[in-house]
Amino acid sequence: MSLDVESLRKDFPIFETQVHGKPLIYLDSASSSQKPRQVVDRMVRFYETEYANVHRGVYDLSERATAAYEGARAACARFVGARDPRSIIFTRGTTEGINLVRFTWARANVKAGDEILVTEMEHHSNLVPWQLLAQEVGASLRHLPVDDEGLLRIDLLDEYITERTKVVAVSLMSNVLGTINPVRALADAAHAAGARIVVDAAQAAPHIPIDVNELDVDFLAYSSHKMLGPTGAGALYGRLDLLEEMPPFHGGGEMIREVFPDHSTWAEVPHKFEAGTPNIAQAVGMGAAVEYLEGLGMGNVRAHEKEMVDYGISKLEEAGAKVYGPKDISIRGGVASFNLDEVHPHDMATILDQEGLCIRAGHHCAQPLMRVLGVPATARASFYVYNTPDEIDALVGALDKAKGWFA
Amino acid sequence: MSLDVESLRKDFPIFETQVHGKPLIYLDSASSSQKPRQVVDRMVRFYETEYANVHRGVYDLSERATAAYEGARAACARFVGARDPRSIIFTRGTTEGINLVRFTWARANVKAGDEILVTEMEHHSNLVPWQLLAQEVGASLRHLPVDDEGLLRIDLLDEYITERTKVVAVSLMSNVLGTINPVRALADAAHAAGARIVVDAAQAAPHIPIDVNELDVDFLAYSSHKMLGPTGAGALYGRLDLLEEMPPFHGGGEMIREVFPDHSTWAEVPHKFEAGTPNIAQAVGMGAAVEYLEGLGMGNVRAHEKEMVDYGISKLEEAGAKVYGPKDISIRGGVASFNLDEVHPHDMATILDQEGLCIRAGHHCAQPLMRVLGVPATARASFYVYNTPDEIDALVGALDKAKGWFA
Amino acid sequence: MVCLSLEELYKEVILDHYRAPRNKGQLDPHDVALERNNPLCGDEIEVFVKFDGENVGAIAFEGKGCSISMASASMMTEKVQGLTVKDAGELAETIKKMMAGEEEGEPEVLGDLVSLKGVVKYPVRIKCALLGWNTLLEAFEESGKN
Amino acid sequence: MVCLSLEELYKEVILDHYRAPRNKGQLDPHDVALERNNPLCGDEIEVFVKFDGENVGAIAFEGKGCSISMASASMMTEKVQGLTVKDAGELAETIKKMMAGEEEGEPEVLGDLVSLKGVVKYPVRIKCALLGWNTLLEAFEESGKN
Ligand SMILES: Cc1ncc(COP(=O)(O)O)c(C=O)c1O
Ligand SMILES: Cc1ncc(COP(=O)(O)O)c(C=O)c1O
Repeated sequence: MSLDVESLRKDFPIFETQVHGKPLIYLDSASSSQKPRQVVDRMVRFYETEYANVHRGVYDLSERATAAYEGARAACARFVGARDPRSIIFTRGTTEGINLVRFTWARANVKAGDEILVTEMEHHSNLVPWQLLAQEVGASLRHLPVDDEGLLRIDLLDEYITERTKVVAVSLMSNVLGTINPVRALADAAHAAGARIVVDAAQAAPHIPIDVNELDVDFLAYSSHKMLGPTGAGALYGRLDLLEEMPPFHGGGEMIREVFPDHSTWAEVPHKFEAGTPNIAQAVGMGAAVEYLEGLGMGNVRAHEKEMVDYGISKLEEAGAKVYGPKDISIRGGVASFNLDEVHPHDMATILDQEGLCIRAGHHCAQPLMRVLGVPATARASFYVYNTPDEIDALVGALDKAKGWFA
Repeated sequence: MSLDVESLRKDFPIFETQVHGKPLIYLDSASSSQKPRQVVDRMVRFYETEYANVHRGVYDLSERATAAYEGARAACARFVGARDPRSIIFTRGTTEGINLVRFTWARANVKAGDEILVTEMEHHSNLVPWQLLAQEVGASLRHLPVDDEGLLRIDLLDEYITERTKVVAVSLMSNVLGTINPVRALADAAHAAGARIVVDAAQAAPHIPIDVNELDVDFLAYSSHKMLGPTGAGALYGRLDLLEEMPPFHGGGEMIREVFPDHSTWAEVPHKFEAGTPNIAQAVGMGAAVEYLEGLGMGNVRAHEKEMVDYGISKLEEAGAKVYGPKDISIRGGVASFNLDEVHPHDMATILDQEGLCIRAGHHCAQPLMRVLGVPATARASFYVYNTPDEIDALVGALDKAKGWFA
Repeated sequence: MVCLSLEELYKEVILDHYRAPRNKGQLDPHDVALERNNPLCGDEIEVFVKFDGENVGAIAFEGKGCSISMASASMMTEKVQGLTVKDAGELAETIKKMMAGEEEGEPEVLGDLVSLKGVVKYPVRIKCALLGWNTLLEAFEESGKN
Repeated sequence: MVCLSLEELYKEVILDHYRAPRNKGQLDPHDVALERNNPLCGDEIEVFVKFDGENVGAIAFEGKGCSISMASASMMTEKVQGLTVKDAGELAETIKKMMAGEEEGEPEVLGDLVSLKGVVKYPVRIKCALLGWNTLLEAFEESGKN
């Protein structure tokens, strides 16, 4: 069974809008995805019939809201293969998830002289938090190189992971190259050295099936808004034993057990990490997005994107574009970053916009990787469940037109 | 002109639901408010016609989303009298806002031996962050006492604010006592001592007009979900010069200017403090809530609540309840915490729920204040724009019934 | 299965034990005494046990709190008195599972306690109903008898 | 007011300057040279100025980037050459205000530069259009001439 794209597109009201009088062709899902009616409707229903604050209310409405919120936690756990919903902390998104690990587990465990291993392909969200941590505690950063094909040099792991390594921070899938990284190998190497592995799954979660136990990772963060869910939500998976021993993050309501004037004791995991009124409706919406994706089947999602990226790369190359990242689509997600000699990526994005085509141009929050690739910026088309080969044809047609302008 | 409550209630679809077969009477808005159609519809429209990630997209859809997001920032600035939208940072809520100040301004400025002044009536969200900071840097906490009427002992300010005081953390309105605190006097005293004042406006923002310039405060945090807006959003006002000199909070996309392998430089305020994809739709929804409240007029909102709390207190006292907090409604918001000798607050809330009445029972995230009041818990009814005197009558009727069970 | 409305639950069982708690007060002498509280609602309880070989010889409780926590503790003391520590511990575990919605519980075994099932619908109140039972289990553990 | 479609904007003005930039290259000797970049899109520019009393005697630029940043810099060099530093500075401020949507700008004064207004609709591209102008203003400041 594969995706019935024509029919699922009807779930997305935004495809009825026009841009500059042209039908919308949205090829920027790696930045943020569109939302199906089912997800938005779930939140509307929540606000209109079940809304109250969670956890603290004795009354029925609050119980219903709490059940919806905790049900979403169970869905987010299941989605990444976590066995216990308590190992899921709700966040605003991947960036907050990684920063939470920085401020809690990492500040308690990384000391002066320790090393943090990141990779040359990390998104700023999985790099800058570690820079800030390193500066704060006096640790240092190392950067696992990327080869010419856009793959991590895991052959160098022995050299890059040492007994001083305390954290290995890596993305499961690159938002620029599309590379799907061999996280299990990195996890094994990290663990053998006594380090912990923190995985940025912002790109992976929407697109490939994930199992935190198979990957054997310690922390894994992902965002709702890239996987058909609302903005303002995300999940951080953490190994329960680590979560239990970690200090809290924000102080406030909900995360406490007992509060005295000068000190406090903490609530159980995961509440210890969810201070204040949480993003209740957004968590519920994220749960609905998980259910929508489960309905499609993550295997089918992945299969569709393989086809799309395969077709996309070949068409872009035919059009004379240089496409970055691995050519082997078994280790590549639905992202195609590219450049045309003739047209600067920013001009390209502006010109394509006139045709109703949304693509991204810039450094994609990966400035260090841009330097490795030796370019100031790239254009990027990214594909999701609602995209069709026709849209790739439209993209290539519009590129030809842009080339015409500059010819 | 006053509020036309009967007609504005029609904006709130949840009042068509039933609880245990009874019409919903929602008296827990101090915990979280219900949402008008206008707010929810705005977010639906955003997702259905304008959705894209903000700031980074070259295409039109992303520009529209950015305009909606930044428009909401301007609304949130205006709502508290801030002259420059750049002085507003979007957060998940009050708790995150206060913790942001703790992790940035305060960690850079509060040193061992310094003092932090809080009050005995603070919500855990404006107490626990300061406990954690104090423990971290070796500062100490002092607690400005509350008198028998539920007012801050500002006559003791000279004693409690010293040259060692670096932060004064106070709520503009108490969620338990309803007290509206003389924040301007605290700000003046703080500034005279060279300290900064951080204001928790979680309860005040929904209920009373606020002007950060008149109050002369340095930081002020408030939450969307208590003021008719969505969950997952909040605003932190900060004085621009302070925001500019403060270190960033989370590291990640959007908050950077340039990223090198080992260090980075930061974006302009407020983006420096908004790492990663923000809670875009929630900020837009919060902006819509501001507009809804502006439409009602915050003066009218305040007038309605004064009437409600006046009536509520007198009815509760007639019913034999002990009501906490000031009796002078000119310095009291729409919150009535109370106890009945005969019925424990938790039993009360359970029994009232059977009548469709939602009230809160517990410590209201203010355990230290409960100890000052000498009670383990209280019941609390809180009022908002959609509540009517009839609902207070229903509350008192149900209390009589509960007393009957226990008689 | 019994079905009670909230009013029946309160009037028939809870209030009876709340107004006239059984075995309330200090127990002296005792082998173990343990105090616990539920910070979320301020309920406090202290459980006293005197063992008779492997059995719960005598049990009493002190405390203050809502009717559900006090009534549940009172019912508990009636129920476990004379049981072996093992059986009392198992009963406590059954009650916990019942409150978590994981087990139905046998009416014959539970007796009055069946009424606590009415609380399952109010998850926030479950902690009230279990405060006494959890304290008992901890007391057993502390005494080394479990 | 002129109204140009994006295609016209590109074809009539931008691409002309992009393909055949005026005053591109090093300027030697110069009184001031300043390099700036736009990290968000990687555009880089260096502006060279040689003063002639209070006037911009000669100006040139080096750089790489998108057509809008390069064309805008090229138009800028044409426009400010020979102006007093004060007038050139004022023109730069006018362009900035025009791009911020705060000012319409006079077609007579602006000439070709009017075409940059097409960029106002693309806020992300405004930084491209202003890179040269902002660098010029900083260069004036550095030279102490402003
Ligand atoms: C006085 C006060 N401060 C802070 C908070 C925390 O707000 P939030 O839960 O939205 O972060 C609340 C509400 O719970 C409150 O009433
Ligand atoms: C690989 C990667 N990591 C992290 C992020 C940050 O996610 P968010 O912006 O949702 O916090 C993104 C998306 O922007 C991403 O693509």
